[in-house]
Amino acid sequence: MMYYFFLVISIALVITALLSIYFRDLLAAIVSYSVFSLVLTVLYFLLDAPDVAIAEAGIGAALTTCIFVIAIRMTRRREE
Amino acid sequence: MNILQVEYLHWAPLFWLGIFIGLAVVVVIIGKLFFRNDYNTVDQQSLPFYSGTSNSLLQLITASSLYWGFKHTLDAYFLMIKRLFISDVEDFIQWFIIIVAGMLLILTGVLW
Amino acid sequence: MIKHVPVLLVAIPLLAAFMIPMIGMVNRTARTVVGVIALVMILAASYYIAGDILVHGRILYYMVGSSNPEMLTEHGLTFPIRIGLKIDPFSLFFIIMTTTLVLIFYVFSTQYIEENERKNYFTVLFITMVAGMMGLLVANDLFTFFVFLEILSISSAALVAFRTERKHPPYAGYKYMFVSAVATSFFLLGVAFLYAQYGSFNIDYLKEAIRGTLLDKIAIVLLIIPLAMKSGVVPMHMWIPDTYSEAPAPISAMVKLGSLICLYGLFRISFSFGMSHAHVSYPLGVLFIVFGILSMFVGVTQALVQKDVKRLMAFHAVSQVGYMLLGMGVGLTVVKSGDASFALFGKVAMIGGLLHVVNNALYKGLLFLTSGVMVRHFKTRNLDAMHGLAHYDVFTTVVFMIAALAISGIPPFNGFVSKIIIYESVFQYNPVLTLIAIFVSILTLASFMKVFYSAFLGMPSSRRPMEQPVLVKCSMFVLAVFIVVIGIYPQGILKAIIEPAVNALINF
Amino acid sequence: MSAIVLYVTFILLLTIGIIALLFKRNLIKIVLAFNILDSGINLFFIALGYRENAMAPIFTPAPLDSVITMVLPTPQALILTNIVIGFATTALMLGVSVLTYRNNNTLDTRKLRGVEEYD
Amino acid sequence: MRLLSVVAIVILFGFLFVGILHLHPVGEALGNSEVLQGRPELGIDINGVSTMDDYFLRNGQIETKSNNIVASVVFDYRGFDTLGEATVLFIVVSSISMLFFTFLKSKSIVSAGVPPAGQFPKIESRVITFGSFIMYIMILSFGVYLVVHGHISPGGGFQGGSVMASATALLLISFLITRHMQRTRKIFSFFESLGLTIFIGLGFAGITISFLYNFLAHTSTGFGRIIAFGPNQGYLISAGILPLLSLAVGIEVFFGLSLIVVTLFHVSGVKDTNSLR
Repeated sequence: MMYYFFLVISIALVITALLSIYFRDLLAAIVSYSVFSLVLTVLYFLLDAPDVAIAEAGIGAALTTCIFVIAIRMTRRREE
Repeated sequence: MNILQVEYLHWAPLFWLGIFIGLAVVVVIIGKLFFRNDYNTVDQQSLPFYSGTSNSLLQLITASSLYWGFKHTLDAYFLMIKRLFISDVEDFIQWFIIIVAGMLLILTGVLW
Repeated sequence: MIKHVPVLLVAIPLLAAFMIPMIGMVNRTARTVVGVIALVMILAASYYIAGDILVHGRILYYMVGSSNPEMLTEHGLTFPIRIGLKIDPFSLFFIIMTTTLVLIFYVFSTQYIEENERKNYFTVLFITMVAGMMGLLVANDLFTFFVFLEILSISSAALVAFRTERKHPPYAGYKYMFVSAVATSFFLLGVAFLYAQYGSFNIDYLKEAIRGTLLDKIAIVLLIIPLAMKSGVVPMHMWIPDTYSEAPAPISAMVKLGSLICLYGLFRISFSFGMSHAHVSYPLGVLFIVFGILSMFVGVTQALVQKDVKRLMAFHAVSQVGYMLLGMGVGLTVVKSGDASFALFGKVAMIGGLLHVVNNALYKGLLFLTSGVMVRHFKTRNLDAMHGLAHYDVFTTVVFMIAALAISGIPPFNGFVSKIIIYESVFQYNPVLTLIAIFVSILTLASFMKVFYSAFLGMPSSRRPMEQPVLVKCSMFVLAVFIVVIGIYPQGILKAIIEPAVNALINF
Repeated sequence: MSAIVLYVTFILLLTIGIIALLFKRNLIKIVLAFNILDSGINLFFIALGYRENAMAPIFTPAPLDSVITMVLPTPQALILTNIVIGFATTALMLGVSVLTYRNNNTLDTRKLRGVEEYD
Repeated sequence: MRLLSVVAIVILFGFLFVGILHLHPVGEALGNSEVLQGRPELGIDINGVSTMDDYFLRNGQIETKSNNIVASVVFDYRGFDTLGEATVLFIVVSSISMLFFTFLKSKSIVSAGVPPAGQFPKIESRVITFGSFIMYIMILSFGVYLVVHGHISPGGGFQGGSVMASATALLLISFLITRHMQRTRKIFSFFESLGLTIFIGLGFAGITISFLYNFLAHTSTGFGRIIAFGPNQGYLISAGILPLLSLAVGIEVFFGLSLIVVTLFHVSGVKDTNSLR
């Protein structure tokens, strides 16, 4: 039962990671990374690590995205 | 085990220091005795002799032209170094990965 | 109180660093003084334990948070459960070197870096960098090692980018952080592989437990190569000139010291995990020798053609690491061979390598400090534009001469001692290696002739001479005195500190 | 047993991170790749400490059975540390790359290529 | 060169793949998987304990009097790592302040936190301001709950601090904070240093026995009160110095992370006078 959960979530992880590398629009890449972090949070929760899940949700999904967006705002949005 | 017992000489730094100081004293004494004190520091005597040119710009050999012969001889080597290490950010991780892979191959004995 | 020294070495700088922002708001002099007090305290602590460890052969263990911190395992267990700290003669050697040099560099920076509100942050980062170094040196736990490696890396990276108003330093800081992040990530991966098998992070415990399986070998590679990268071994050295040359002079010296401490981690991990089996230690030693020869040769040939004085010195930093790797590598190669070759020359090679560490830290630090003075005087790093410093600044000239002769291995100074020990012992292993080492030494002398010729000799420049502040002169003078004293009387440091250190490393 | 998919995911994330570090030239994208690589290592640690049909190492919501199993607590503690360290690294790298952009007006590593040391 | 590095990646990939086949399978972690109950109270039991984690699971509750074993590992058994990790955060805050020093001292504020025209629209309606303020309070109280109950339920200093700091981002959206930037930074910086000083002070408080020694857990009243072992509800006042350390770390992490975000956000709206461009 858990195996299928892990499989689905792993596929989602790899896809979001690939997408966040693939997008040349940095904002899209970062939104994709945010989704990646959220999926990782769910995975941590399924792996019985609620402490890590809360930290990943707070830091990985929210704050990292936030500072990335600020950094992009100060530089430029697209890769050249 | 005396690790500084070198095969041909004994490492006695104070002895060597004494010799150095003695030599320096001898040089100073010889200089005082035999060289002129009224060495002219105003005119061209103080400037380096540079193949007869009077162009003051050429009196200083710049640092980048100091070992030009060495550089010129080893041009192929330096160009290879320059091509191998481009000093980019991706260059660092590239060499890191290559060394890790090579070490894995060597240390785990896959190669032999 | 002596039993608490291992943790105090880390905790005192951290406490000072945490208080400095609050103090700095009130009074800037008080902030500088607090930094000096913290550094002097750890210096005193390190000398305080030196006698006990070196003379009586005692090894200090400390389990942080345990009810009996000197007891390795609690409640009759066979494995440690808390974070272990440990000071044995090998780490004590590095601790004494670090605490001494760090105080000198700090004193240099108090008058070298201009005084404004930004210097509060500079001081904080400097002190945390010291705390990171101390944590690395006392850690007996792989994850603690990782955490303090991060502390060292992050504070160094920020300090490398200190002059943000100039063009290149931010990118240099980025490069430093990139290299550190790669290194620490892979280091953590290696830790994970060891934890997965043995369920512990304690280096002593892992050393006993390690079995030499495939996973162990992968883990050893993943632990060693990041540290080699952090200490700038060819072919992973190109970040060194890029970062060292952009940092302010005391920070260049500090970052150099940090990379020597990564070299400490490299030696400790390779000697504790690699020595359990001869089929690991022999190829590891050979690889050390190969990396050492490569570092020496590539570093020095690249240094010879530089025009930028700080890049030239940074390439020499790469080249000098090669000597240490050569000495230690010869020792590691023969340590498990079972015949008399280790007693004959292997141990001497290791002694030479370790002596070269402290010598290199001394004269390299002095060279970086003098380069700071030169750059400040000429307002450029280009050697072509420099000439005639000797006309004004006799003190800097003499000090630079001492350092340059020491790094080239000219007899009355300390570089000669360690180099001749390495030559003599490596010659018995393989004469070709000694020939290469001597050749590299000659090239080193040639490149420093170039610096001396172009920066100090020649026409006096039209720029007004600048008198150096007294603390700047003092710190440079103390370093020069150390160089001369170790050169004239090396037996003292060899017998008192380095031989116990090598013995501890072998029997570790 | 078949949950080895977690280890495979770790390797894939690691490889994606390394490939992005190698082939991406934007400074901010490199930081992003680092985050992915770090997440992979975190996932590996958590997967190392996982036990099937166990529960989180917290006694408060535990059932009152005679025998209960729990997952390992140490990897979770370490990963808490590593997540914050990763955030710190990210913040510093982003700060430095913003300054690099201000000074050089580009984020492309090819255009930022350093000093030519030999000519 | 490029080809060689690709080959190297493939080799590394292969080695890691072979390596994970040698590892224990997922879900069967090392050690003895049972946490026994109903054992005699107040005794450290090392029967059948073969690894460090076994010891923590079996005896962590007895030794630290905390129901959350992760919290007891983070703050007690591996408290030194936690100190180092809090230091990392402190360093980064100092670094960001140092790197953007010229920005922060700059008087020429383009617009306090509001981006230049054309990049993002200026959103400053009452709904957003008020709504995000309400959300801020709710998230903040959730974070405080996480920090305070760190030794009983999932949570602790880092988790609660990061949750609270993510609420700060909401304040940035509503522009509530950027109007008082200098004051905000000073207050945040002070509290961050305070949290760290409390942490290391608690560490020094036990130095007669050892650094970071859990001295309160060995009394029998107050924070060291004897709790029922095994599954139980737990008490808020228990677990020795763990709640205090958790509180200190919570303060430090909240203000540190907030300071990073706030500083970067502030900097993005400031025109640097020292710019080379």
